[in-house]
Amino acid sequence: MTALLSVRGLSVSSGPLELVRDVSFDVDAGERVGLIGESGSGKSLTALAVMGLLGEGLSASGSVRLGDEELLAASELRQCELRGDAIAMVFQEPMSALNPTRRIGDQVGETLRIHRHLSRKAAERAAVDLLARVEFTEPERYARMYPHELSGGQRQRAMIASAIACDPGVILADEPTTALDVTVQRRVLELLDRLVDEEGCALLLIAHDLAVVSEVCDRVITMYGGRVVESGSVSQIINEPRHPYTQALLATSKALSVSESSLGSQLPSIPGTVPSAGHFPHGCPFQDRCDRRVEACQVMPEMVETGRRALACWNPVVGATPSSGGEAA
Amino acid sequence: MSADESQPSPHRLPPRGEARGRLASSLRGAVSALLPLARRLATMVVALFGASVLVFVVLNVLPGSPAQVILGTQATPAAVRQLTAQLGLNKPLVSQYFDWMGGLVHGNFGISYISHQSIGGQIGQALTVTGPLVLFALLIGLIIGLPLGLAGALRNGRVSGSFIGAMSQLGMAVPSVVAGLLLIVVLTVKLHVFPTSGFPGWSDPWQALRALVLPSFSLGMVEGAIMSRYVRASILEQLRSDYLRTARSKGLRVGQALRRHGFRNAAIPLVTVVGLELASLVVGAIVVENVFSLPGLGLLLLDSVNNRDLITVQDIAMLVATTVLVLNLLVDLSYRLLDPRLKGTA
Amino acid sequence: MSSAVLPNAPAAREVPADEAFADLERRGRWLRNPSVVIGGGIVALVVLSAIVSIFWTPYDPLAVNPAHALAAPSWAHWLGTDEYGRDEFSRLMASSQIALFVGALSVLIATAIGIPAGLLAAAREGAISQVVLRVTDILYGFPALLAAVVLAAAFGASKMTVVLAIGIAYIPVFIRVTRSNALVVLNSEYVLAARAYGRRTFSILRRHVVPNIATTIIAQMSLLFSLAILAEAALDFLGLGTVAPTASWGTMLASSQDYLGSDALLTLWPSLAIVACVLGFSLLGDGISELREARRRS
Amino acid sequence: MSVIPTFEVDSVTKVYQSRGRRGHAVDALRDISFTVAPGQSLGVVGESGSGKSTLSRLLLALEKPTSGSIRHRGEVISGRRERDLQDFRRRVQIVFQDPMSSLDPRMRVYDLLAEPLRALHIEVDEGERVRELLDSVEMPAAAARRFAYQFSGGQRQRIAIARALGPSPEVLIADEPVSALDVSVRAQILNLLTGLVQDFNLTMVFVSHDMAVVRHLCDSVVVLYRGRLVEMGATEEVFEHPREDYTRELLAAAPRLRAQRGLTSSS
Repeated sequence: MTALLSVRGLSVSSGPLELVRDVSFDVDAGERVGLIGESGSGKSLTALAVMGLLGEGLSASGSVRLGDEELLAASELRQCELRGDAIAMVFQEPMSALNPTRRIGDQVGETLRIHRHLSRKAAERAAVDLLARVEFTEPERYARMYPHELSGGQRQRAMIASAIACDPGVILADEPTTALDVTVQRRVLELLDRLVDEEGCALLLIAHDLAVVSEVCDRVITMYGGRVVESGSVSQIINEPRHPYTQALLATSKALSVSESSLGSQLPSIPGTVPSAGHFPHGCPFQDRCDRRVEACQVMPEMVETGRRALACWNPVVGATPSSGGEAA
Repeated sequence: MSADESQPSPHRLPPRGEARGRLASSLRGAVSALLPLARRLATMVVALFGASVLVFVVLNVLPGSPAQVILGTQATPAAVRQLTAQLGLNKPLVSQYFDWMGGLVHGNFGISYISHQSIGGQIGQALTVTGPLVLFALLIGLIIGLPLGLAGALRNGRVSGSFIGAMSQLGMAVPSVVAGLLLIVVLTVKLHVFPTSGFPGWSDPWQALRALVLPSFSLGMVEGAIMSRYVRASILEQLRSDYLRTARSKGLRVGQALRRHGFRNAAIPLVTVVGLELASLVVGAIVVENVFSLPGLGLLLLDSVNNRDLITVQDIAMLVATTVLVLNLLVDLSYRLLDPRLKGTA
Repeated sequence: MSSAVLPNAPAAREVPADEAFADLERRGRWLRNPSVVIGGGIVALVVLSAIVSIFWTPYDPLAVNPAHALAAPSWAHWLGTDEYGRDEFSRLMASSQIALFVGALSVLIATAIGIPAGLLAAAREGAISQVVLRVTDILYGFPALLAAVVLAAAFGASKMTVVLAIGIAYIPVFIRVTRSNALVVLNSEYVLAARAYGRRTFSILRRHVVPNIATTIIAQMSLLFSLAILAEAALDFLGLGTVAPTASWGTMLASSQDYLGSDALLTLWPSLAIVACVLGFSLLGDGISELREARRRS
Repeated sequence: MSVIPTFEVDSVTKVYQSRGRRGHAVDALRDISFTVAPGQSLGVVGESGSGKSTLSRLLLALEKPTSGSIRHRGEVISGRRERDLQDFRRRVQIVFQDPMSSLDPRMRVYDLLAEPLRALHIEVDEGERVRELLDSVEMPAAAARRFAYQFSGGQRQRIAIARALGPSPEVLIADEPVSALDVSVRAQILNLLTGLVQDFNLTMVFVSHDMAVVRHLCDSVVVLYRGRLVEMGATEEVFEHPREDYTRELLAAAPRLRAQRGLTSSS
């Protein structure tokens, strides 16, 4: 099976600073992949590079293939034909990502006007249907509203409606629920989950929260310091993380849970600070904070793939289930 | 405080009386849409009143009577007293103020001490020159500023963009006096393309327009330079906005996205700029008319100052101040029309 | 004080980069900004020429010499002479005194009133703020030129009416700039924190608001300085400011009007001086704003 | 011996006369009552619009309730003049959510930490105290010479915590102190807070939207929804046996780690 979206050796740089380095991953048709990482890890830039929407001063190299088309080398015209049609994106801040001076219906139907050449009237009607699909109870009324008249969750649902308008093969969702309240986040995630199922499209969900990704996705890619450090199925990553960073993240995540009391105990934590974008150490980006560091870490470890699992570490965690915070205390 | 009201699930806290709430809120909506408008109008009336008091007080507190000025130093005290009474200048200042204001409100600008002509008529005559001058200058400013600013934004970070930036920076530093004099030197004195100065009147529209070309350019070029900087900043902001990126993620090319999503939003701050520019053009016309000896409001104002024709000065100052304040008001209101977020805000 | 709290987070002790180096880099950023360098250079030149002209000019800028009237540029008179045979270069130098005097004093008046009023309007909601804003509205009706005409009509033309007019016209600008920037600071969390440890409004204005809005205000001052010089030149040109025979760029322009056909250079010199000086101050102001923006983004 | 509560919040209502787009009054808090005992760690949980930030400002006496009263150690603090609050201000300190915006960008860390000492007229050797404070949050003394923006998010929050510790407070109000931080540094800061609360025997009011963090840090919890207190009780009790639907919904909504994809549809 060939991948629907295939990223190979993708790098994004701003002048001399490399913000994303040699990132490779695949997303199959209908597959849901989670991309996790912290601020500065390069996860959002990776998505923007795939969309061809990097901001001024940023440039991408490597290869991004959608089906059998190379996107990075494609003409701007061709990229525009694909954007919104074959590949769509949902952004983090639904307030600023929607145009404040245009009505919701107008913005939701726009994709159809661009790619299906619908008339204004027809796009308007289609937008109302789309709003109904993302669970607006009075779609006609909301279609006539402006973004500021909607709540955060409603805005994000409208964004999703616009993304699914042309039945894209892949949806990239960049922290779609980070700006939302917990209960609203749940609702938006459920909606996204259902729509992706119905549409049968692939999803690349970018998040900083491993739990969110584990609920929605089949597979997880972990990024740190502009690189992919580990990837695998959700169960592989949750049950046997092999990269020390993934493992530590997971340990914290498990210790901090709504369903288990840990009152007053020390949480397993990762020492040090997150390297800021572009200012990564030589070799493995995690070495400064890693308790499994060895001499070899000063050289960047190669990405080793075994089946659908990949890892870039000289001294990976082996066997056994991760201790849930054993080394704390 | 915007509560996230994404359709509360049924078990949430008790709903308020839905229907009653909606009726009340639509009523409130109507009131709250008009109230700020009324409030804004009221503040302008207050500002106009304040401005008129200011003008009146400054021009009437000085020692020495206008009658003395008019009649000259040789005049007998009796003659001065008589003229003072005739002009109504022996009344208390407050009633003089209300006489003046009352006249203005009814469109009666009074009679000049000096020329004994109706000031209203003189101002009307002058406006036939100043009005077109300001409009042409604005047009020139827009014609220069809009494309230059747009190009500057689209070429940002390239050499051509920096060049455009430098040119507008330079343009802003050239006062209209300098621009006017240099245009005269080059186009009139050396190349004889345009008439030097003066105004032939509108009886010959072609000659009248010719006489207005250089003044309009010297006034408009500077404003164009200023405008281009605002346009550039405004478009750049749009280009960097999240929603423009969203538009592009839907498959629009940069230019299309800018046209569909950027221009309207960019126009919002630009309306302010155009309004303020118009105000500064009205004031700038005072200078340019003097460079080119155009018989407009500026020349009339300056002549009145030199002749100590204070009523005329008072009238024109008030007229200009009113124009500026009304333009400010219009800018405010148009903001509200263009930006749906501001509907009904104070 | 125990430090046994966090056994597994020693690397938090690491501090980025070196002290002195960071300070140097901050200074270096100023010198790498072309607007600041060019603008600052021009401003320095103007200030220098104004200072020197107090003690020395090649010729007395007021000395009439009919024999050398309207002379072309030469070694004796670098920029030639005017219709009375006065040395153009000396007059340009002397004029820079007036430009700087008017610019500095009017900006001083505007800031001395505008900044405190703006701070007050920001710190005290309600009646005081309303009064300040209404006064601002009124003053907005009187741009510098109009204010100058009214004042000249009332008190006669002089350097001081120009200063006063420009100063008054810029008061509302400073009120608005100060108020809006101060409001941003006053609504920040660090001010909330300061209030939580007992700082009162006045200390907050002094310790937090003023330092944080200073750069913006200085940039605005530089920009308005350039506009003041523009206005001063226009007013002098109209005969509403500095009166002949005192040399100022505006009066030089006015008298050059009669020689546009024969001696265009008489128009050119003061024009160049005005443009350069205005450019200098506005570039400097722009540069300061740019640096502030850059710092805020980083 | 009867213990005087650290805070007694008695039927507090706060209404903002909003000048916003709808121009009507906004109920930020409605009829809230609870007490905080010395040594207690109270979690205040709610989503945006719940009024939790308003509550933290009221507890700090930075704003006055529209009706009702707040007592600290038996004395009413709401509506008191600033000069009468000196003692209160020494005893109650706050840490905000975003350590960048809660630290003045124009001040060096030394001044940031010394400011509360100066403002509250605390007689100490300033330099010595600053070093001590930095040490208690695991920061090197050299940090004093730098500006806040020269540090990472986690380090900045350490500085903000050090500032709050300056006056040796008895009560720490923490308003979402870890939600702006990266996942991998969040645990550091939570551990630091846990340690400090134990070491200095602090009473803590911890305002958060994150149920998991509240469960980890707090022994009792108050749940707010749109300005109303919907549930309160011991943390274990509330988390294990929530009585209100809204609390249940909040708990169900929190994302959970799963080895196999699947969202529980919140019924």
